[in-house]
Amino acid sequence: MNKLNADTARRIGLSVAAPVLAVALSVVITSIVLASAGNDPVETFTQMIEYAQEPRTTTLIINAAVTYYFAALAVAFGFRMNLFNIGVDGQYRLAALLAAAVGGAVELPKVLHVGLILLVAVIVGGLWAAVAGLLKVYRGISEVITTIMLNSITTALIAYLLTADKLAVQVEGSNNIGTPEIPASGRVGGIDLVPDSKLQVYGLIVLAAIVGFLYWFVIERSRFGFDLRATGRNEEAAVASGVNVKRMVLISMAISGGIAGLVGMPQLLGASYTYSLDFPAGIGFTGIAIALLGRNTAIGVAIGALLFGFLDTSSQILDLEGVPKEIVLITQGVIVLSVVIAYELVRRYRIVAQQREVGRQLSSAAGSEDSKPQGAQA
Amino acid sequence: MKPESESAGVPAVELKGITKRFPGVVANRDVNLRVMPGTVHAVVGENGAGKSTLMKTLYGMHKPDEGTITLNGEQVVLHNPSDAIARGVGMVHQHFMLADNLTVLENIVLGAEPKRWGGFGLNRAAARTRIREIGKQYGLEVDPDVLVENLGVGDRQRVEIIKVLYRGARVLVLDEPTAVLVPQEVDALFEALQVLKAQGLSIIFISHKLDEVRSVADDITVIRRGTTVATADPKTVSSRQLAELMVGSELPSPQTSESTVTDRPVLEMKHVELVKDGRHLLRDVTLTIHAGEVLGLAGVEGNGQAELVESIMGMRTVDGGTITLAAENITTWTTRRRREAGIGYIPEDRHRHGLILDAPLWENRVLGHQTRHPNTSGPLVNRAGARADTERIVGEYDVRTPSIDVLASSLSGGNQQKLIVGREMSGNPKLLIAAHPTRGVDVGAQAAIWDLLRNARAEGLAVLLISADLDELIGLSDSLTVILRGELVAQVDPSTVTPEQLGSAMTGAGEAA
Amino acid sequence: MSTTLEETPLEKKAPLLGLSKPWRMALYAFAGLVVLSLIRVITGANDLTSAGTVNAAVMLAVPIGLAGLGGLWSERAGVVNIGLEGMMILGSFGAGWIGWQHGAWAGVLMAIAFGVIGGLVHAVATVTFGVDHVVSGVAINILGLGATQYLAGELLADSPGGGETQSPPNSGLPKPSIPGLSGLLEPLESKHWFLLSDIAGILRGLFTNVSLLTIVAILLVVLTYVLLWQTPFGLRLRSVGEDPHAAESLGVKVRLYKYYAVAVSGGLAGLAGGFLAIVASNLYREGQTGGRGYIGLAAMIFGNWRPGGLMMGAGLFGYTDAMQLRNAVAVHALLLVVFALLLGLTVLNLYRRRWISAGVGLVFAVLSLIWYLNTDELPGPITTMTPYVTTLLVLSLAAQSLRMPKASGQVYRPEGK
Amino acid sequence: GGGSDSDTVDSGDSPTSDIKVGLAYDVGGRGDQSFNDSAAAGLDKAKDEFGVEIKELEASNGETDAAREERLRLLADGGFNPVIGVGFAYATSMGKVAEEFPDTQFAIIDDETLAETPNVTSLVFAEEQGSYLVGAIAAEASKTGNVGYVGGVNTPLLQKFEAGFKQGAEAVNKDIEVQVKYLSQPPDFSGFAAPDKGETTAQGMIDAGADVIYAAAGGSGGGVFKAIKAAGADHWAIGVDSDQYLTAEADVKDIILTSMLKRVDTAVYDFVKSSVDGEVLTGVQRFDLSDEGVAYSLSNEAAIEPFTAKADELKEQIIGGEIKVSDKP
Ligand SMILES: Nc1ncnc2c1ncn2[C@@H]1O[C@H](COP(=O)(O)OP(=O)(O)OP(=O)(O)O)[C@@H](O)[C@H]1O
Ligand SMILES: Nc1ncnc2c1ncn2[C@@H]1O[C@H](COP(=O)(O)OP(=O)(O)OP(=O)(O)O)[C@@H](O)[C@H]1O
Ligand SMILES: [Mg+2]
Ligand SMILES: [Mg+2]
Repeated sequence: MNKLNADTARRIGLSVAAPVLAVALSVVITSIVLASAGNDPVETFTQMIEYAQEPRTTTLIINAAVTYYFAALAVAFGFRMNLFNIGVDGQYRLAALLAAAVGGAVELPKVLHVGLILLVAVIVGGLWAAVAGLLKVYRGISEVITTIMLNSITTALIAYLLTADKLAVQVEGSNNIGTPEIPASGRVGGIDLVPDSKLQVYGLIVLAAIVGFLYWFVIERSRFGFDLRATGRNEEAAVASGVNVKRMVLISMAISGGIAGLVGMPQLLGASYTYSLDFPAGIGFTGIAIALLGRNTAIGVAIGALLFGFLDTSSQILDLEGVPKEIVLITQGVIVLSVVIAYELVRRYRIVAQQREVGRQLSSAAGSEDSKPQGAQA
Repeated sequence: MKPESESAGVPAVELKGITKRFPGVVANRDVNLRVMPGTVHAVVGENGAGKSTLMKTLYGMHKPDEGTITLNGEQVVLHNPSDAIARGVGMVHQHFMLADNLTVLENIVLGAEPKRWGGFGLNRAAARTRIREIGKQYGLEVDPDVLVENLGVGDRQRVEIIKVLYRGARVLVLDEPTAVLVPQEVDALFEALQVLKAQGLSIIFISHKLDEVRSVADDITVIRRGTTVATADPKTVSSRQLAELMVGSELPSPQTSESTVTDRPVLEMKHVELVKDGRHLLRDVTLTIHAGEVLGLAGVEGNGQAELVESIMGMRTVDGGTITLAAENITTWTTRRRREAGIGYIPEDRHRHGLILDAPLWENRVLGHQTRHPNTSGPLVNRAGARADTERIVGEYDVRTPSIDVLASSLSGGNQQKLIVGREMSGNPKLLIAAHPTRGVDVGAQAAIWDLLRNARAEGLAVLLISADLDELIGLSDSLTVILRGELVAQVDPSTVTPEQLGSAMTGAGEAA
Repeated sequence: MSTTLEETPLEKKAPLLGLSKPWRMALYAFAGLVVLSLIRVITGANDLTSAGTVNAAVMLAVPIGLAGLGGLWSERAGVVNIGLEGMMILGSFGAGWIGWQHGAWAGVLMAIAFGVIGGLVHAVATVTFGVDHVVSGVAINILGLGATQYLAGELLADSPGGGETQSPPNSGLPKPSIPGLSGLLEPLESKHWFLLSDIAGILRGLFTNVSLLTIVAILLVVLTYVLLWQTPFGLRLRSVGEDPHAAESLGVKVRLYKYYAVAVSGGLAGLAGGFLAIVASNLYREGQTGGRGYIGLAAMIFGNWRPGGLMMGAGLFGYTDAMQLRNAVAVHALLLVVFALLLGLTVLNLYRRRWISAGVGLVFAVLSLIWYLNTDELPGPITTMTPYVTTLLVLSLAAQSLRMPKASGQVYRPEGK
Repeated sequence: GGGSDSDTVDSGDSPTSDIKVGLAYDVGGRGDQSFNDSAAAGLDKAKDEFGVEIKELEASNGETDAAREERLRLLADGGFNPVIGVGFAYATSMGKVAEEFPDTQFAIIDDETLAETPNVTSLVFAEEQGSYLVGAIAAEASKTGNVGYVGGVNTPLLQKFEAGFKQGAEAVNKDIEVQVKYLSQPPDFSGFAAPDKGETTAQGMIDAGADVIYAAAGGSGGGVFKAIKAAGADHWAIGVDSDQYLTAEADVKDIILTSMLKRVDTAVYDFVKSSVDGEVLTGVQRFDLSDEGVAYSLSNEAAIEPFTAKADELKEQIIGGEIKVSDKP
């Protein structure tokens, strides 16, 4: 019995060990790179940490994380059943554009207006992703290709739609071009989450939390989630168990896209109120890294998002201090790698430990075991 | 039992005090084995006794934690299979080791390729001739240029053996080679073995079919719980004695008690057709299974059994005919709906279709019953309910496991199978499809599974039984149907037919009575 | 990486007119050319088959093809390589950085070297540490970008005519032509005769101003086929990607072969990047690869993990990309090509009694015709979609009997580990 | 890190000033051989002349307004004044930050939406005017009556170049054909960094009859020049932003007929100078033909000589207002 407790104790210990090891690994490697370019690692890290602790920066980090969180969840949802949705990037940009266009075109009571915009975003994202789903189900085309292609197609499509004679308005004296501004009724105010910070945290952080919870609940607790994970882990067994895989592919692709549709919303409803040329791009790809970093779990992804938010934001201070800010990219890459490597190392350690233990048990229990066979031989 | 020292001369293989540990288990503990040249040496033991592990050690796939390997009197250390191959040891694995997407030729020559272009190119021509030679020599003919995925199990088995012979092996390890073969194929294999033996090769032969063992082996070594417990002389020892050595239990034989067949049809298939790219996988299949009846489906693997099962399960949509379950036409139903209507399914390949290996037992219990109490309530998974019921299965069906939270992959084959059987029996099904329910399962577990089938049948369950083990098929079935090239070609009476007759019916050789 | 579904083979069974594979291919190609030529004559969009287009198409196809070839090598050994983009970036930087100081060829070598480094990182992660292939690949894409930007800051910042985001120009490589050929064919091409001029144009495009590196690239495709499918080395490498445990049981050093494959994969991706920085343009520029690594991956899948098919995929992409960059009129004419293509496939589907596919095809055919007739040019942004849409179109129409190496993407752990 | 090599106060005998200038680049940053470099040149000139301390920060791809905001804020916070934002992307963020730091003077290039904000100076250019002139020159130089415009990325800013170029060309030859192509669509800004695509496109235009091509495509221009060079005699390229006859690779420079000069460097220099002198420029500072803020270059004398007369005549008319150049294509 208490041996069991000892086991669990060690298991917990090990599961903590992995992340710690990972962070340590990436800090070391990053430091080496820094030092090689004649920058003092210690100083650099302290600068980053201190900067991150300023209320203003903390807010920025959280805001960045909120956006990343949606992106990573979208990717993770696909990964949970072995679908690789590289198309989150295209999905959220198209969704944001159309949502912005609709939001800027109508006047509605607050809740309805916001609701409508979010709905449009989710639907557009979902449908756009469903295209990949359909092509996979009915034409057997790998979603990897389709989503890659759709990303580029999206870019062209947006360029086509984002012109003065279509969805956009050209503000006089501006070289930017964007959709008409969303009126106040369609905006989501910020929250003073971080004490004494001039900036506010995106109001949609609440939505992020909700989506995160739903993600966990659907995947871990619902029948649908069970089927989804089953398909991801052993498709043939899932089919035999009555899962309609084609339908699952379509639905999960659509859901993944629907979540992707939300990626642009904090920015759109909380900051820019318009989709314009300088609307943030490429978040979908960051999302992939974060999803993998967070091992496709709601919590892990949240931590990953904050980590990436922190690194991205701190690149600014590095630039100011004359430290090459590209170091941040390197760190991000290294972290993603070292996390998985750390987990693998811990896994192996666990096996070795187990083997030793078995060995010990035997040397003690050997005597009693051996007697029976002899009897049989006689 | 005969004393070790009788057989003279230098043993071709001598394993002394082999111990091999895996996380959580000691697969082998102080195992000893001597194989004389020009003999067939059988190794028998329960599932998980450590037979395959021992052989993998001999084949250099892993190093023993303790003990020595001696080949032809010379003690050796085998770092990898190449070392073993170089010393003339060859192994046919329990699970086929063939790459589907490569041709037979490519599979055979892999690692020992004939060269051309001055050692740079792969000489397919030379390989073809060599393979044909071997084929003739030992009666193991296969077309070198087909993709392995298009081969039936018999042919795959042959390819595996050719692979070994191609490398000029002198010691031949066969790990359960007959598990998937029909009698005729088994005989063919044994003939080949005799030829090999005559040429002075040593053969280590693993099987759970003890009659087989006694008919082909010159010596027998019995392994129990990872260690050698006895050697036996096949001429004198009886299957029962062997079984007792292995498990200390009686050797069960599948015998149906008095018939429980009712006149209530549960499953009816009428003129079912299944066509793929113009080829008929199933042609005009018509059969009926009544409540309390076990219908045995005999056939050489790859003659449409899988397709038939998948049609009943709704995993394939039939191109003609109707399927009725308890008077309801289910032809167009989804797999899930059919399962809900009361079809249980023990799949042929438990790892592919039966289990999620990297999921805990209780999740595997939910699999296939996602929509039913006690696993789920409404759209949600009812963890408590599912876990409780898993405990029940583990108890009732004697699944040997530390807990229901371990991954399915950590269970031994037999126990995995028992879990599946228990799962498919729960939620009292109307129809049970049992494909090779005892394949690779040791005698103990076998008996248990047979009893389960009998009891369920007695309670009015209709069973479609598919098995390559003809004794099992004949012993359990109330009626037998033979399937050949997607057609039901013969009805035979299990009470009168012999395995040999059945086998020839299956191969289309001669019609059985 | 992705769930595979029951796929519907088209050409596989019942080969057309019972021709053998190569002849069938040739026949299809010729038919395609005839259609193209017809449409050129009808629409007067002479750029459809002009030497310029073909030449540009090759230019644009080579980096994608090389990247795809890299993907093929590693996936044939069972290692999925999403990191191609990152390795390409490394390659383009290596070429740009060394190229301007020590000449183009040195640059090419450096490109390969940098790519190999990227590949080795991937190999260490996936083979030695058994990390999920996609994770490692994604990480390498980030690392490749970060490392090059970082190094550019250190190594290029104060270079003459260079900067933190671009290298100084290098000398580039010679682009020989078959002497006299151009003079011979040009008149014929300019006649714009049916078929003859098209053939002339294509030949001229293929055999004039061909960069040496392009020739190398094509040789590499052939070499890859020979190495992987006609040598023991290749057989072992592929077996590792199909069933590592079977390979292992025959004494094949699985990990070693995976290392070979992934290193080569990196080298090829690096070379693809080098091509951009030496031939396509003669300097390294940040963002130069522009996602070609991913396109290469797509081309590989398009080509069914076969060098031949891969070449077709890359070629198709290069051709349509050249088209959209060069000539809007021709792109508009492509609508008619699409129409013809769809019509042809509809007929084929009817012949094969695949009613649904036929119906769908027909609908789209009519749509594209209507679109063509009611417009006389496509909007600028829309034309830039051409290569992507075409790829998807062809994929969804063509046979879907794709088959990836069985063990691709699976983490390999030796027996008893 | 653009800062690292240049953020120390000058030493030695060169003049010093206690003014600290902060400059935030657009994506690409110093060394892009284009727009950003032009701003950098102006900044360096000011630094050398007045010994001001400078700090340069760079943008990263696809970043959010929040990030740009933070960048400007860090500079303002760090006591840098004035703070310059290179590119219209800074409009929104500068609007916010300018309010937070009323005592800091900001300047933004290529945007005048902040005209109302007192402490923001808008440095804008009449690109359409300069493009009009090179358009006219192109039409004059063209023997085939067919000219091309290669834009880097399809944005309203680049469309101003296109608009001017077309009008200018048509002013000289009303039935001239103007081929137009943008290399990429936002947010894909690779069109400014893809010489290979530039070359392919130019090649296509030449095959379709064009003999003069205006490359408003940043780094991709190099490709256009190559294509023109390969096309041989009587084919001309027109550069953009800086005088590319002076900066382009030696083997192609001779085919660069002229360049449409957009003096971002002057704008930056003038602005810094004004704050050094104490009467900082405010409001909207428009740079156009009249003040040489935009112009066409004459450095390829032999080549440009035959066309200067007509060009200068048109220039006067534009300055005089007889010709109104629209900035919409
Ligand atoms: N790679 C492995 N890792 C961990 N445990 C293993 C491994 N291989 C075998 N085992 C365990 O070692 C024991 C012996 O396995 P082995 O396969 O040798 O039994 P066997 O006698 O071949 O059984 P069967 O008759 O079912 O083939 C089993 O408990 C099995 O679970
Ligand atoms: N175009 C190709 N690209 C890559 N591999 C190929 C190609 N054509 C054939 N192969 C492979 O090369 C090997 C030898 O080619 P060969 O044509 O003799 O065999 P094959 O099975 O007839 O090929 P295929 O299936 O393409 O007809 C085979 O394994 C085949 O799969
Ligand atoms: Mg075994
Ligand atoms: Mg062939």
